[in-house]
Amino acid sequence: MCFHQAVPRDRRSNAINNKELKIGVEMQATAFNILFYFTAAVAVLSSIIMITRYNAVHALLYLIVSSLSMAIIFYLLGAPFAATLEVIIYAGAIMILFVFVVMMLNLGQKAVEQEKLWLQPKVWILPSVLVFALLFVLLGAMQGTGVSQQVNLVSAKQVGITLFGPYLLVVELASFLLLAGLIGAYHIARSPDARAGGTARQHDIDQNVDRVGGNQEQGGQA
Amino acid sequence: MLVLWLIVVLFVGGVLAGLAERVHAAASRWVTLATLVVSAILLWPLACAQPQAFESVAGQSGWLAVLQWEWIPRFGITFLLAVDGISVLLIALTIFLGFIALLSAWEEIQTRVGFFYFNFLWTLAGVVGIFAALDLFLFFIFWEIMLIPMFFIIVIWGHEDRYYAALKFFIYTQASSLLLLLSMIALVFLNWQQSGEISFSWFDLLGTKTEGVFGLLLMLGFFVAFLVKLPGVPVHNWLPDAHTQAPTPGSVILAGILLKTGAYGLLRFIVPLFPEAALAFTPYALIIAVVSVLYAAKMAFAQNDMKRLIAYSSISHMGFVTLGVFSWNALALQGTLLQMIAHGLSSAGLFAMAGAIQHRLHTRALSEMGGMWSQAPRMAAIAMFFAIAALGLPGLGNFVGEFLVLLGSFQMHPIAAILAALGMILAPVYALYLLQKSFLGEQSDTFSAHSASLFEFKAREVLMMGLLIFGLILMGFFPRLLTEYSDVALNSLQALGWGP
Amino acid sequence: MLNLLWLVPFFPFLGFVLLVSTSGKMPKPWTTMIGAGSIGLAALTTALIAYEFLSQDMTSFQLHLWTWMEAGNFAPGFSLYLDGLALSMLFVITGVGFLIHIYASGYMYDDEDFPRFFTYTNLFVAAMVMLVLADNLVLLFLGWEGVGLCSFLLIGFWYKDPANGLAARKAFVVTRVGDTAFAIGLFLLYKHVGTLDIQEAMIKAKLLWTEDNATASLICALLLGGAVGKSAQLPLQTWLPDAMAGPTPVSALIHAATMVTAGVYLIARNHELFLLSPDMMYAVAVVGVLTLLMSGFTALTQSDLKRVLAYSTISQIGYMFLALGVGAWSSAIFHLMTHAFFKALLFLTAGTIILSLHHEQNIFKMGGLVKRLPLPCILFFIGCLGLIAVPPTSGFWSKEQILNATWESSTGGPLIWLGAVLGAFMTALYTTRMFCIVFLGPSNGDVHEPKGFKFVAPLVVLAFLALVGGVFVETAWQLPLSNVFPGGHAPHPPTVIVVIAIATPFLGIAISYLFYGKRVFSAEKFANSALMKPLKTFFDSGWAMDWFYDLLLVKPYQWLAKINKKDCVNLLPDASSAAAKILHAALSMTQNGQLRLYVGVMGTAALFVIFVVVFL
Amino acid sequence: MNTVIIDHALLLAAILFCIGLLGVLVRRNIILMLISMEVMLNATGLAFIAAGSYWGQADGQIMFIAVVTLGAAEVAVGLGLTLLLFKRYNSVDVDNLKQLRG
Repeated sequence: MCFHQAVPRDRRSNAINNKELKIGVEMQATAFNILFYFTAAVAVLSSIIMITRYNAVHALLYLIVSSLSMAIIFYLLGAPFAATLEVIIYAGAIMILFVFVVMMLNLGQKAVEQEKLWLQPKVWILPSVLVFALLFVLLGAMQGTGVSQQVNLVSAKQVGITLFGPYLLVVELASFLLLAGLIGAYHIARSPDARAGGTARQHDIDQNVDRVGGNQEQGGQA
Repeated sequence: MLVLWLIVVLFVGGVLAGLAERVHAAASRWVTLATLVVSAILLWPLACAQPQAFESVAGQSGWLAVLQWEWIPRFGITFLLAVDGISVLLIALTIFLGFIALLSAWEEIQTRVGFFYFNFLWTLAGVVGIFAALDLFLFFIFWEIMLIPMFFIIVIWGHEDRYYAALKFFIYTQASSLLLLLSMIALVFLNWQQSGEISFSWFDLLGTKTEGVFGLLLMLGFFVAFLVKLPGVPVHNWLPDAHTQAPTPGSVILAGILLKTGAYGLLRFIVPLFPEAALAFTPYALIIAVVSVLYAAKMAFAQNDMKRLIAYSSISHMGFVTLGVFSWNALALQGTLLQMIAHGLSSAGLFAMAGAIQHRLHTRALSEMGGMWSQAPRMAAIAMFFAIAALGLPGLGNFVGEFLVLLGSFQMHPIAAILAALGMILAPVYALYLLQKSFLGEQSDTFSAHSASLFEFKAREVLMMGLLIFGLILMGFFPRLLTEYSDVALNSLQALGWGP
Repeated sequence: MLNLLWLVPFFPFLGFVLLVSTSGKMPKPWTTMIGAGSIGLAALTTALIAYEFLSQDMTSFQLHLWTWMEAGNFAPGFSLYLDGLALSMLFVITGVGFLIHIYASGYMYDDEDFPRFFTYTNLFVAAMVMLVLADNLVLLFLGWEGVGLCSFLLIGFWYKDPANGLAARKAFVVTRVGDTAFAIGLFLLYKHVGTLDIQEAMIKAKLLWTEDNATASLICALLLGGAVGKSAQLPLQTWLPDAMAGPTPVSALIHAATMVTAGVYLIARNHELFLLSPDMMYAVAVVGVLTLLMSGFTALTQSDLKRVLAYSTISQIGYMFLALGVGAWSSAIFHLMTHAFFKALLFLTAGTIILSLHHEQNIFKMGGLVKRLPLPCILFFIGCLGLIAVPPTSGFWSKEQILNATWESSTGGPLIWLGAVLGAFMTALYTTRMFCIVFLGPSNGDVHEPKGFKFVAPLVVLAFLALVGGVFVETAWQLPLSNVFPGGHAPHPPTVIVVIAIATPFLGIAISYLFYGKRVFSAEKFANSALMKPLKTFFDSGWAMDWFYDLLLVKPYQWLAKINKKDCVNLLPDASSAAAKILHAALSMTQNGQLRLYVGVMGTAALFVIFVVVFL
Repeated sequence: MNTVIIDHALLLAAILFCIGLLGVLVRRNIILMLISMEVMLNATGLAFIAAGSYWGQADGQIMFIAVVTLGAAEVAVGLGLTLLLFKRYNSVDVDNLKQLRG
């Protein structure tokens, strides 16, 4: 009954039977395994629902659900530090940023109708074919042993030691990356007049930007 | 050393002519004239060198003024300039046609005169370099130098759609010279493997054994490059366009000299370096030659544009050269050389005539001309002379060349010679058609507006044409003046190949 | 004196150069002086040389001027060779040429291109003399082509009318076909014999080949091809009738006396080669007979005076070819000479008639000129007698020799003799028809007779030669040909053959006189009867040869040129540039700025890479 | 005590990655594209963690940290750009960004 070999998935709808596959595994159904498969199912389901939502905020919420379930899975895989990180940074910081931006743009009902226009069923066909092909290839790539073995816990201490041991440079790089992201976001998001250094000719620059913006628009539309 | 000075004078003259325009518009013309006179003077001692002045280099007799400097020792590239009977004749032809082109450009080129003469003299220098260079690398450099200024001449001073023509000319020649470069390098490597020391010099490369398919491929690389320049039929399309769009002096140089570089290449590089491969390739080369002669003659008859007609006639005449080269016996070789020189003179005359008509009527279409004999009898008589020279009337240069080529090639390949002899029938068909449409028949209305006096040939043009006519008649009645000179070189070349 | 032989070609060439350099600015008297004078000087030199040559009865004389070409062992010289044959030809060219030039100076006087005419004729005579005096075949080829060029120039003399241009080009191209055959013959001869010097080649050929050798007959066939082209014999004769577009003195000089006989001279000069292949001799005879019959019938239906004379020229040359074919070399040359006399006479008198009728050439529009143009009538009559070969005239003597020789020779035979006699009958028919229509019958149109010494003197001399020349040459002093040709015995066919040969012309005259002179039977009714109508048009168009050649060669070539006006080989480069453009258009479509397209493409690419990595 | 089949974790990561990619490909709203990208990043993080736990090394988690920092920086800049896009075209349709075509 145990399907060790990767089963070729050819259509999107069989993601559901994928879960029975896991539950069917005959090894001792410990609470641990059930929990793992359950959260995996939650994660997959929330992701699918997320990409099909018309309203951006609903999508965001489902994303949060998905990242929380991911946190649980991390924990089950013996990476408590990663789980906490996931919850704090992902669910906490990034999702909040998203919500903040979505709220700022307050797209409202008009955006929802537009989404409906954009998401015709026929739009889904081509990308899903591509995605399933990718999935099929990835599964083909994973020729894993299929045997379950002891999950060894990697404590936060251990992560901390290796982090500032051999991976010191990675930390530096990560900090650089964040700095770049910070400055970039700050620079981009500044309002035009602030960006132009607030000199006296501020007024006509705005005119230029708007006029150019205006032309751009006609240009864009034409 | 003389040859080196000759090339340097032409290069420097070009630069001076270019600068002279700033001094005074007409100055660059006189500077070019001076350069040509100086180069003629430099050529004089070479031209009348006594037989004993000929030395033999690496077993090849008949060489003159051999100059060898180390250039890139690492690759065995030497600055090797040497001239034998054939090269001196062709260089003399180049300088002579330089005068003719200069005379025809005297009034026609008005815009950017300095730059024109710069290009003009650099093309001449490139061509002289080709005829003198015996180091394959140096030969290739001159091969490229010759091409760029010619491209500019067509593109800047040409007629209506000159860009297309110039670009086509450039791509054709450039692509084929790539082939030339590849096979040149491969040949040097082959020689390196066989003889152990690397050298680009023609004398050393003569020794390489080039049997088998590899030798054939190398030979084909050279052959295609020279066939494009010649031009042979499958790759001839650039010539009619380049000629119709080039200005008159451009056409004169293009037809008079640049085609000869292809023919010279065939003579100097194909058979001596690859005797077995050339022998194996002969049947196909003969087919190309015969098709060139007949197809181009038919195409010439079909043209309505005067310069295109003359361009196709050039292709037909150069078909005889290929026939002569691949028969490779004493008669055919001498015929090839005479055909090259005679064609240089007669096609230069025809193009100068077509240019003069276009300068007056602002059209090249034969359908719009007619009956110009009554308007300009002297011009008409000269045009008739060149048309008749082109169809190979005995007593003029072209006949001697054609007859010797046909006689020589008949010994080796009777069928090809007979088919090429049919070209003698098709030649008058288009030559007389050209005469009939332009000078005979009723007077067309395009030039009734012109007064007769303006239309007639001026002294300058009569001088130009007179030189060419004198040259052709001299070659027609006294070909030995030229052949006496090139005999030694031709025989030594002939010994390299095969055939009686 | 003999080594001044080079003066004979040099004088006309000098005349040509003088007239060209002044390019028509020379006053008319001067032009005549130079034009006719140079030929006169040439004739004088020929006479002096002939006197010295005959008095010392030399066999041949060689004068080497300079070596022309030299390549390997092929070194033809620019050298002259004089023997009996060349001398008699010279006499015809310069003598008759001079008379024609005098006549032309009168005839062409009021033409605005008067100097240009003499320029071309001088060049022509120079080239013809070169052809006759050449000692090697390449120099002969030079004269051969030079003569062809001058005939082109002179036919197209009145260049304003494109029809003349067309006729000139037709003449040049058709003769050029013959010349190419001749050239290929040269190449073949050189390949086997190793030299093109005529005398040497003949000796070597005799040593190299025995009788009936294939290569020898092939070479003779090619030489015959050349001769046929130039002398307008059967396959290539279509150009001569159209060549009448040129001025009449030209027709007299080129298309009657000298150029068209070049073919005969060529075969006579290479007679040893022809002797080596009897079947080629037979071929020459057959070509001669067929041509003389064909042109005889065609001349009967012509309405243009000059075209009648043109077709009669073709048939008379047919007789010469017949003589060559049957091996009667000297009688061929003899007939050539007599033909030059009376045909030049006929053409020039025709010129006078045409001039006096204001350029009217249609014989049916002339008539009753016997009273109004008495002198030309008499001269024309003498010419006709010569042409028909009535006993006393020179034409009779030469044609008799040919007919007798045909009867007896191995390559001739009774059948060909019968054809020749029928030809003689046809000649009598159309000549009398022409004479009666032009001179007898009702007169119409006004006439003014061109007076002047220039018109009369040459005609009288020619008439005298036509009448007495034959007898004089036959009896008093033989043509100096005995040492040139192998001495054949004089032919003595049975007397009944000779009687028939003499009688047929009279029969012809009688019948034709009844039709056209007395108009007892009406010629028109006979011509337009059901049977004769299609035959008449068929004959009129020169046995539809023109139409046939047009269909076979001219139209296909023009069609081939028209369909391929844009060089089809040009499609290759244009196609490659078009392909480049299409490729560019296709690629630029993918860069349309759609981000999602880019993501999709990237995804596919990643998929493909992983697929390759994983599965391959 | 708790054992899990590593393959299934990787399988889950693959599935999530594909769903994220599907989201990016399908949606025209730039925010939703960013969100889908977050899912993809999460999936890769999961793969790293799974490998880390399989080998018992901390490297997996360190890579996860790197992935998260990358995600954070990327989202920050992405949202900044989205604001600009919205200000320019006052719509969040990614297809408006067509000026730099071809």
